[in-house]
Amino acid sequence: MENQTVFGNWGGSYIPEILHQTFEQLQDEYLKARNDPHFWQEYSDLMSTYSGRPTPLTYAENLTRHFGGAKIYIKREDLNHTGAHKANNVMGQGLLVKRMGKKRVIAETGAGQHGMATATMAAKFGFDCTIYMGEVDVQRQRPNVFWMEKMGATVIPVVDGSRILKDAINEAFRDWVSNVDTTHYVLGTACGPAPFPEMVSWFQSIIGMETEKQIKQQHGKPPARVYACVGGGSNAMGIFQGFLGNSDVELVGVEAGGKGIKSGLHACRLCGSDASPGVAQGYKTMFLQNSDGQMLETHSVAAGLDYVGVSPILADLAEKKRVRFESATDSEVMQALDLTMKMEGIIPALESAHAFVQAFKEAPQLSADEAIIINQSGRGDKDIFTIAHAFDDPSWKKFIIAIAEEYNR
Amino acid sequence: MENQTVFGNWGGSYIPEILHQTFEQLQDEYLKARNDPHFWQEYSDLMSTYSGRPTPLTYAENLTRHFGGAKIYIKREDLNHTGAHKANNVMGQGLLVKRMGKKRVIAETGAGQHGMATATMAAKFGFDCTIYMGEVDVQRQRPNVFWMEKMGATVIPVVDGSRILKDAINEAFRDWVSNVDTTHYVLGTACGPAPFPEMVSWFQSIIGMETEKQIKQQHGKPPARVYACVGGGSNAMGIFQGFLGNSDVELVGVEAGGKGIKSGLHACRLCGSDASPGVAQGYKTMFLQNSDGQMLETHSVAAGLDYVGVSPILADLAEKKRVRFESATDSEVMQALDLTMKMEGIIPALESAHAFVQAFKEAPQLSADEAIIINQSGRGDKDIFTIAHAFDDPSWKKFIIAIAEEYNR
Amino acid sequence: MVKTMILEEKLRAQLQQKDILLMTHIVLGYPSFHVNRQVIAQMVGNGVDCIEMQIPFSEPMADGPVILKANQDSLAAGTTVKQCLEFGAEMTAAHDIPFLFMTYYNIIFKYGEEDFFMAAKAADIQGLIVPDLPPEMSPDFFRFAKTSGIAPILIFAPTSTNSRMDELNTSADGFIYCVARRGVTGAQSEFDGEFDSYLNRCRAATSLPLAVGFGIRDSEDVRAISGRADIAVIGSKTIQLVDTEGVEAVGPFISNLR
Amino acid sequence: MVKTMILEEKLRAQLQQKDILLMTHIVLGYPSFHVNRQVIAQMVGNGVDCIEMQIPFSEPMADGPVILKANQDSLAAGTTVKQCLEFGAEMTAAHDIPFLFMTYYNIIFKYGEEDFFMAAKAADIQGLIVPDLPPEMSPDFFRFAKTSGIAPILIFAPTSTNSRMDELNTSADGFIYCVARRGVTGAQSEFDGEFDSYLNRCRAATSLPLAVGFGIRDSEDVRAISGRADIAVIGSKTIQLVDTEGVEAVGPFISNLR
Ligand SMILES: Cc1ncc(COP(=O)(O)O)c(C=O)c1O
Ligand SMILES: Cc1ncc(COP(=O)(O)O)c(C=O)c1O
Repeated sequence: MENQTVFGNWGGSYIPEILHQTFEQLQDEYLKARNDPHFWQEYSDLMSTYSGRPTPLTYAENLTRHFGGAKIYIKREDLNHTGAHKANNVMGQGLLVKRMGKKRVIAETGAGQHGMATATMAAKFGFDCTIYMGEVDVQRQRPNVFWMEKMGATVIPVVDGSRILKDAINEAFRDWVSNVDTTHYVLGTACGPAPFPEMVSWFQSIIGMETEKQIKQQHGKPPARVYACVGGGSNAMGIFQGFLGNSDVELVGVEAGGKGIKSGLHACRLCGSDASPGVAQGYKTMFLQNSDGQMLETHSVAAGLDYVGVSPILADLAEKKRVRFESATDSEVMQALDLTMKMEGIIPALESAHAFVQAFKEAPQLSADEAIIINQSGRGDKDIFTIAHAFDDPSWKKFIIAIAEEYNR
Repeated sequence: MENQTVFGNWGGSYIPEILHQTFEQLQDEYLKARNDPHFWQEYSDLMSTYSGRPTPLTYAENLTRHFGGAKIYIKREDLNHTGAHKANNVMGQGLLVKRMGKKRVIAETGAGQHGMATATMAAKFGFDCTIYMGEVDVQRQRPNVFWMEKMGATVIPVVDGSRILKDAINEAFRDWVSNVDTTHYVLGTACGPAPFPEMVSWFQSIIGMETEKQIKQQHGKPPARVYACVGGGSNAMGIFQGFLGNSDVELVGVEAGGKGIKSGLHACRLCGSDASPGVAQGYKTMFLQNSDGQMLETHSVAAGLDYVGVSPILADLAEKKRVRFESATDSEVMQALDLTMKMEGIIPALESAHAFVQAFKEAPQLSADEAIIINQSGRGDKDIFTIAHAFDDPSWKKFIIAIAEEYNR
Repeated sequence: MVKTMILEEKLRAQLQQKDILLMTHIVLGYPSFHVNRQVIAQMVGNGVDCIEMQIPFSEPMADGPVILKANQDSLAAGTTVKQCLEFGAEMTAAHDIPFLFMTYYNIIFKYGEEDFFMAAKAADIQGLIVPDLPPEMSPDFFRFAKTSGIAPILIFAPTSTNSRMDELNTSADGFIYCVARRGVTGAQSEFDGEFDSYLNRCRAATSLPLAVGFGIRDSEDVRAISGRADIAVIGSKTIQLVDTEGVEAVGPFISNLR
Repeated sequence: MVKTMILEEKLRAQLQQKDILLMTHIVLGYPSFHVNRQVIAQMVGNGVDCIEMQIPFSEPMADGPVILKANQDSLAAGTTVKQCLEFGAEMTAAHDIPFLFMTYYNIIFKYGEEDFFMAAKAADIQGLIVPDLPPEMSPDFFRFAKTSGIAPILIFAPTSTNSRMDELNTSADGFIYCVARRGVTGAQSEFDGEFDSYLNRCRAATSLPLAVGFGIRDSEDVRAISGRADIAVIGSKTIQLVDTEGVEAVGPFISNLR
């Protein structure tokens, strides 16, 4: 991918003038880094010694047998330090921040994963750190808040708007315009104004580069299809970049179907027909918005997919039909999660489980000499509150009630 | 380490006759595996593609600067699948079980980590799985119970004795003598009757083998000292085996000092003077017992160190003064944890944090051209309930109370 | 009524008579169009020279807490773009001062840029402020601005370099909106030495009138920029005033500013 | 009283008069030594031929729930090894049947093996059952057993191979304790064809009397093994009986067994 600010009809940089200069600096620094082979070396060394890369590509023998079609491989981003692919982006930006000489980072977070990753990076690099998180998400992801605070970050619950991810992004921008000289905004996904979509995708491309080598080694040839869940699009862009150049590999992005695409309670921007082109949060893409251009509430069991916009690069790849988009409903997600835990001893994040759903639907259609790859963007054990809740687990409820009684005493 | 059933004055196999035959078979199968180079290859491939090995050795630059002495390196067993070194042992035993043709595994668990790891392995290998866990531990580690059950395991709370780890071990033995033909008992640490201490240590030696290479690569020479927490002793044996042959490397095991070694509320078997030689749970070692030979209650903030016995191999190495033993109190542990999170963005398990405490005490005494290694046996985010509780975090309490209210409605 | 006179000329004419002009800000539909109507009447009656009417947007990223909340409440009450356009037309017909629309780019983009300019023209709107639209992002926008005779108001910021100001100036019309400081709307600004040199840089970069906004809250602030800038922009302050003291407080507040 | 006669001879003498002998089990200090005393009197009075007294241990890994709980409760009540030895001496003095100690190895190891055998000898104990001590783990133990004339009772299990039985037999004395099935104390056993062939293997491996334990609960069970084994061991059942029906129930229960 060459340096671009616009991808087909999408992307760009729709930012307040106060940020113009800082984006120029960021763009500059990013381009310098991209053209400096030492930078990638430093980045990949850091990811190797700190975050455990390369993450494995695991052959899911039992699931493969169960579905009786293509060989199912799982790319294990859950094994990254902090438990998700978010670490890749954040560590990369951390290195850039060091180069820019800034001392403070801010970030938005939905699921809490990106906030965790940013707080971790800030601790490691010695930056001050403020995390914006929608109040609704603070409530559903309290353990992550606890850890962020323990790592020295300040977590600010955002009480405006629908109090979820998009509102946290707006609030982070407000902080940024106020503290532009000292602060870098570590955007958490392949969205936002240029160069973020491309830059975040570049850092995440480490996933695809590894996977492309691993599948050849383990399976002998490229996969037939690659599945990734799509919130902002960073894990999808990450793994897809290993295969974009090979038109024989079908790329499938899976969005949050929520309560079903017809219910209106979902976050499908690129599949279904509820989204339309728009400009917000600094970039042009397909947004879930009304006819006046006001953003709609979205819904997903997975906080990290609960977002109105989507990477402009993916909007372009969707338009060009290079990536196919599908959706998975909340209840399909819980089923896929259950099956994966029982059959492989692996706990995908709720976000990642969306990709599993679609892969499970399609695996039986393919022959046994084909491979498919699912990007497991993160681990689900961080989601204990959501998952135990969604499974309506009675001993979990008893446990929580008992602790609360102790605390109330 | 050559195949042994006794280590100096320690170890052995004090088992009911009903188990004699099954231990012969296990010993046989273990020796066959040990002498078969393919076995280790299969094991290390599995650990690489499924569990993310090799785990990194992370240079803790900020902690090093903070203490101003030896370079501090952290071996990152927390990045294993399921979050701790326990995975190494469990996957190894899983391969053996497959060779023995058994279809059911049982295990004891304290912190829940070994139970999680075993349930995971059972899911992966398609075994039936029952986990015994002291009722006290079930209460403090409910999230792990939830995941074990989700992975298809049956978790049985043990209500006998002090309802912690040692009681779970007794109960697992009771199951085993009843189901000896179909069942393998996946002991979780380097304790118990031979061949467990040696076999578990062998599987865990993958840690030390990797570390020995990594430190040479990153630091140019072997470390001055290596620190590991000691519950049963498996993670310690794992990393120590990389350096046992080099007498210039000082090996330090850190036990649970609980409320202080003088308070009697601790789990110090090899440091302090409260323990004495004994035979229980199938092996001879230093136990915390009274003058009649009745086992005492132990105490630690870390469930995984809360155990009366200790690896016979470590008892031998202690007697031979090859390994030095120290202890860390609960409150020192919380401080070390706090510092490590804030400075490095890394969350050690409460167990592992014991090793950090001692390393932090000693790092300043060593010169900057020396390296020390801390074995981070696991990650702490599984301990959210214990850690948030120990930090007495008010928003955590509010959060729990709010969810409980919702559940009570 | 000299409705065809272009915005800059209109402002220059006013500047013949006054040291400094006043521009005020309201959020359309907040707390209601009815109150908007009363507030505007008070503003015009007490000497305001120009009014920017914000069409609310769900993601007002450059606005601080007061205006952000006003945007959300207005939308929650059901405010539509169509209503805003109609209300704009009503105001321009009722009052003989220039009215501008301020909004975020998506409102215009979604409406259709050309259509939006036509609708704004029909409503006799004199200028458009779009804080998240740098000129390089939509040449069309500036083409439509020119053909419709509606001034595209551009923004200078303290972080803008001289060359960036020059570049912005080539696309700007009507006046330049100089953001007094880093940050969002609503917080206090300092009009100190650093501010002076910033304003000198602005003046050097453009021949258009200079409006200063962000944090102007009282007569002291207005006095502080008089002689240095051409227009003082009062934003969050009047919204807060209506919230806390009611519509009637607006007239006296405005007449005391200058 | 023929206290010097060794255990095997004593049992063989009894076997001259009875088809099958009865051995019972009690846990010392549970629910109290006082009750132990009463229970033992009832047992001896109703024809029990041999009693194994378990010195409680905190980790009784081979015992099922009933005996496990008895161990724990006894310890919680403060039972010590010294008390158990004293009580043993009291019983051997009071009753003219062989008494054995059953316990886990750590109790003996911690006491000192030689000291323990001396103390047991002084208490006139005839045998020792230690379920977690395979003979290969302590040659000393067997040396002290020989010198003290206390029979080390070894255990055969259904999983023991013939060669393992032969090996065990070389260290055993008094009788062989044949565990009826896989599992811990207290659960039901089936005395079926498989059990027959197991017992035949036991008989072939040793010339010592065979005791059968684990799951013998009533006269039917005793009858089932009569003629096949020499001693029936009643374990958990009498503990449960005392728990639920009191000491007085023990006598009638025992006298009905055979
Ligand atoms: C585990 C995980 N997967 C996926 C996502 C979605 O983000 P993206 O589409 O940028 O990969 C998130 C976001 O928080 C996440 O935490
Ligand atoms: C993370 C972790 N570290 C250490 C231990 C202690 O075990 P060991 O001494 O066998 O390594 C445990 C036991 O559960 C554990 O979970």
